[in-house]
Amino acid sequence: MNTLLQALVSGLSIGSTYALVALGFSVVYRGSRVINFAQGAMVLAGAYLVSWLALDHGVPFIAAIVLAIAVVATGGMLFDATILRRLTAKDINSSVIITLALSIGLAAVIEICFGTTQRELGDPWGADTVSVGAVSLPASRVWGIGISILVAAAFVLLDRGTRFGLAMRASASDEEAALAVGVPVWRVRSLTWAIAGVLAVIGGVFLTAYPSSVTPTVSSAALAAFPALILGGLDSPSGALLGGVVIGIVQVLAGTYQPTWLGDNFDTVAPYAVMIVILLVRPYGLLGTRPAERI
Amino acid sequence: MKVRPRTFAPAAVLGVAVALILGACGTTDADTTSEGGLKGPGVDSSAKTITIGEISALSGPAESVGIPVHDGLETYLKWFNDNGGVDGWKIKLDARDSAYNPQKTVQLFNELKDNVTLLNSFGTPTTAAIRPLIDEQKLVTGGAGIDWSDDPQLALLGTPYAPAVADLVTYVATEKAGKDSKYGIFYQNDAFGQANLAGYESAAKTLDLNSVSEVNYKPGDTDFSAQAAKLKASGADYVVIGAISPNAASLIGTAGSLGYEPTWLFAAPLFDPVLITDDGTATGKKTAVAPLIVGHSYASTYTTPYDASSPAPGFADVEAAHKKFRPKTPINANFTYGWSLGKIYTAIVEKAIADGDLSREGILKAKQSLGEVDLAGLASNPTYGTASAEPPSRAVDVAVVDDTAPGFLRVESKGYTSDAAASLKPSS
Amino acid sequence: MSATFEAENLSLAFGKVVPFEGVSFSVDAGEIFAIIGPNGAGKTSLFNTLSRVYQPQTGTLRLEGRDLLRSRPRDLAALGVARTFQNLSLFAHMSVLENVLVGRHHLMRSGPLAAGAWFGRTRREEREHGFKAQEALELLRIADLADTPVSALPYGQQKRVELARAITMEPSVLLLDEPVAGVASQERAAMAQVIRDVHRSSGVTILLVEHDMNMVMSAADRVMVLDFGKVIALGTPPEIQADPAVVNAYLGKAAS
Amino acid sequence: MTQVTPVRCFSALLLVACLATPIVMSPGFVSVCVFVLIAAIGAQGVNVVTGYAGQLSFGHAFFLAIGAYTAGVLGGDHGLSALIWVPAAGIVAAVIGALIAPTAVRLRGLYLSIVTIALVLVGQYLFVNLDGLTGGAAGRSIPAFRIGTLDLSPGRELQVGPWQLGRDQLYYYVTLVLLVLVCLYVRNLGRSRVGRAMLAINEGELGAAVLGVNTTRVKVVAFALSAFFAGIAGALYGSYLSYVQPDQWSLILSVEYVAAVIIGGSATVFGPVLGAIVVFALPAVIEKLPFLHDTGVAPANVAAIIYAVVIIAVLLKMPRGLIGLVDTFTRRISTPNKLPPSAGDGGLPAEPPAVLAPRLGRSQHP
Repeated sequence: MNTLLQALVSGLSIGSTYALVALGFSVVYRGSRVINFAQGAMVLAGAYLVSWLALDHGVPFIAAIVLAIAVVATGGMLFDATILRRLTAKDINSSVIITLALSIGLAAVIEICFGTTQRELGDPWGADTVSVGAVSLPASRVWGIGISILVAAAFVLLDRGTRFGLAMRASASDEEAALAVGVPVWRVRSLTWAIAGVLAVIGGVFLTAYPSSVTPTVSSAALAAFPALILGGLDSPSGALLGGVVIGIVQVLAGTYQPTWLGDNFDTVAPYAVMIVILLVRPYGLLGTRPAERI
Repeated sequence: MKVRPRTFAPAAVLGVAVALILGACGTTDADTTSEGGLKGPGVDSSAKTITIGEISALSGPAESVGIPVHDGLETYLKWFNDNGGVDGWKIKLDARDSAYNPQKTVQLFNELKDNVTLLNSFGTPTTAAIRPLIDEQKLVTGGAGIDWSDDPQLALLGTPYAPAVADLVTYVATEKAGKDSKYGIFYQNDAFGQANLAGYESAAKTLDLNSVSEVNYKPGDTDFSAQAAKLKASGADYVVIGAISPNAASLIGTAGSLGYEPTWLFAAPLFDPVLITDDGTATGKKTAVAPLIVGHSYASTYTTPYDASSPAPGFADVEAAHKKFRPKTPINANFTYGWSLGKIYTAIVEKAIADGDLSREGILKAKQSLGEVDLAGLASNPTYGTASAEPPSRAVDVAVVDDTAPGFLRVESKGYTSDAAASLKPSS
Repeated sequence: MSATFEAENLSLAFGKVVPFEGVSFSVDAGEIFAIIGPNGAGKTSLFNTLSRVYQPQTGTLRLEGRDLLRSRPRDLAALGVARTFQNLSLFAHMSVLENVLVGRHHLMRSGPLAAGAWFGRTRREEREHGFKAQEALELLRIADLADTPVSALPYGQQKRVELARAITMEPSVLLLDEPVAGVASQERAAMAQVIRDVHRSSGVTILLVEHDMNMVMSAADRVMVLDFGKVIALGTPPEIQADPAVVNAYLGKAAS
Repeated sequence: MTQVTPVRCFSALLLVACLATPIVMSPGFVSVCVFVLIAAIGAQGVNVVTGYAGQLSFGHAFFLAIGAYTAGVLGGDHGLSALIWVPAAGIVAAVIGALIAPTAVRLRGLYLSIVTIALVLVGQYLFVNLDGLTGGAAGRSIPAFRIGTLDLSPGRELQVGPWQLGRDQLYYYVTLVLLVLVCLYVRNLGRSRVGRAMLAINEGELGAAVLGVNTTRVKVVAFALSAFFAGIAGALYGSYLSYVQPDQWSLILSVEYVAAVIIGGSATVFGPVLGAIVVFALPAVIEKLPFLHDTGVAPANVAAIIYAVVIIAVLLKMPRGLIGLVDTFTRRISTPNKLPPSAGDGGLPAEPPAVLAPRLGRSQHP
């Protein structure tokens, strides 16, 4: 029972960071109709920037995060404005490959600057642990859950409660129509990239805080967020958040309880297995919408 | 104009025909009998230089080990040439970057093979990809992170992964642990991790240990909550770490947050000083995970830890060369390892020159008749003979992890070996 | 004459939006049957239902006695139904000839393995159907554009390509959704002439949605008028022109 | 009558260069070429499913692996000839592809793409656990290409006239022949009924369906063909590499193949070949640039950055891919009266240069 409870809580904590990364994907998808394969590299860039500022330059942790957000969000907007938008062939394949190219380039830049040896993040929580009954979590993970909930709530407020959110949803559902009624589609699209940058840095912080560390493999967490994204439905931010939590819990439960006949490392594919089953039943995810077929 | 339905069908027929003709041709064994004497691939007798090829991880996921090993090797060879070389011959290093990628390693091997006398390779998956090519070339190859095998060409240094684990577990089980202690292992699920597992299982079987948990992870995983919980639930008192340092740190930290603090066992060469301080040196900032390791962990090693304030004997040359050629890179276990590799390669070349044969066969014969190579205390001396399945050593130094000791390792037992290590056989 | 197309009590709804409701009609073989109505009357939705893109909530739809509601869009070609689209459904990056050849897909047999070898039957088949497609292009006087990518053509010519493609499918029923909409007026007559020629030479049944009243009234055997999703009149062109309900709902507005 | 035209001359030169490469170039370069040729075979698979049929699939690494392991089991464990294991690798991959495809093609657009990513990861999980076939996480060896006495094992060579051909040269010619066959197939497919149906689905699935195209079946065929070429490429790749591990069949590998097709030119015959050259040889070539070695930065990282910039530049400046450059070039060296009709500027499915590839319809012209 305690093991189960612990697994659920651990899953929730890892799932909440997946949720942030998946939300980053979803927001960009709604704005630009592309899966941003560079999201993992943006997560990595965020984590390295925070670590570099906090440890090598003694910038206070919060300030380091804010600075990193400024850099990564600006970078995302610039990438969209100077490269992605200029793509003359508007097919989805080219957009995807362009984000992949960004990912390759960014990873190489990071490796040149920092090498591949692990670094600490420079977070203030260190090895602190929070225990409730038989369940315990590193303090960083508890903060991770809390901040993720706050960020998710802030996003939902922005999305549902403000003019900008309305504009975002309008241009997501029909760019031409939105343009026609005066929605500043390009500005909205830039905003989505900025939001993706914010989410990448915050996700990066909680993926690399103790007991994890900052290493290039962190970008693979973006892979783990794919099933979360699809589970919820590509164009559904709330689906991405829900999907992230589900995937985190599935992964830890599978890791804890995988029977030996399933072989090694079943936990790494369990989220994908769940995703495939759900897609068989609902081809556009749990909360996604079927795009209208036009002729 | 006449309708001319051009098709490529004739070309297809042609293609098939070419394939069939090729199929009808037979290949024959290449003529590999090379001329004896002071001639051979990679030997330039007019300039009196001999080239050692190197394919190493100078970038990519394994660069944190690949680069210092390369630095150590390069520094040694510079120092060696600076001191006159051997018999007027100088040794050149032709280093290439594999980025730890097997495909690239094959390409680079093809680039190098005709122009090198010896090869220094790095890594298990990369060296596995060129093993048939090394065999064909009869090219003597050494390096770090190479899995142990019965190839006569391999010139390894130190104790292979599996016996190193077996020795460490045996030492701890017989000298430290109680009768009813429980054991477990956490390993990366690939060739390297599985070699660790083989050593662990050999020790567990030989000593009839109570092995309660074997957990693994996929390379690239970043969260180890499930693995930590499983180890905790199994109640293992001693846990072998068959994982690279970022993953080891993450597992140990996660376990710590669950209130689970067993004794961690790091078999050579897995104990990495960056687990203890941020830059791996005595002056660096302590890591958050250090308190969970220092004091209740053991490590095995085959290179002597370096302490700048009171270096062990044998480090005099290293320090002198380091100061002259590479003052900026720190001396650590990997640097020492690369340096020692250089000593072995030059010893082989010296022997071959003395025997008057620098051909592939001459180099291989020199390696097989080399006997013990004196590493001046930097690492346990390896022995090379004709028994190709025998590794250069099955012994390790066992140390306690201690943040006041050089390299954070306080050696408790030198040259320790075990029955479990002796019974291990190389992978074919 | 026997009925080819029979619709009975067809209704379609998307949530609260009801494009049409209770539509019944039957089309005789070889007839030119026009459907007219003001914008938003449900004509295109009805067409999309006939061509099985939309699934109606109620009603029956038969083609030569066969229940069409069980067929998928891709089955229609084999059943002899071809259609054109109001806003075109051409493959912009393919050439004119390739577009038209896709129309003959269901008449061809060669599979992926035979195609790769390019021997014998595949080659013969491609050639034969190439000729047929070329004929359709000639009929529409666009044979010289065979290798031009469709995206490089002006709208009027794209309309011709789509009509050529529908004709080359060798259908027994042709559904034409506004074939001359957006076409320059001098070209309209030519298009109408092609449609009449095809009808005369092949005896194909034609269902036509069109705004151009001259064309409808001169070409159609019968006309059905839709308004707000309901049939308000059905009859020969003279009957329709005389129908007061139609005049009110549609012609009146158009005339004003 | 065969006329001598500049394009023909140029093609002939190119052909001679292709044939002479292994003899005149260094073994290292030939080795890079072999990997490029193998990748080009696999890239044609991506070309069919992604270029022609428009289904963005990242599942290629999985099918490459199936091919390599089929080669390992049939050629290695059972000692069969390459005449058997090369086609068998393709067929096994195609059959598995055809079994998976009906489920996958129900999904549209990027949903499909992400499910194919799942295929790669689930594949790696299976390869780690199916020890008997794959050697588990530690990997297994794959036999050298061997037909009768033509044996491409290390240390064997073939005397052809004055030339001694070693393993790398022989692999080069064998893969070149196979690539030519694959290119011919793709070319024929592209101008036939099924290929047209794929292109039609690419541009509008519903539009194709209304014309009578069984879209599900055509997409399944595209997947199976794609898997077939991937299987063959995987078998050759494993065989040339001689040792493979589950780690290698990663998403990155799939991505490289997809990138090759899109950069080179989707739905063209030679685009994927060009793309394979750029993706699989460019980093190796960049790394050789001497000035990179003085910067103190790993050349591989600099190469990665240049590579990323090149990809972005190609996609931004050449919407049709690199094949667009070749078309422009051949048009320029052709005599003016051979000019094909204006092709417009859209990313149309470029055909091989018109003079090289007269099309069915064009021969009807008076």
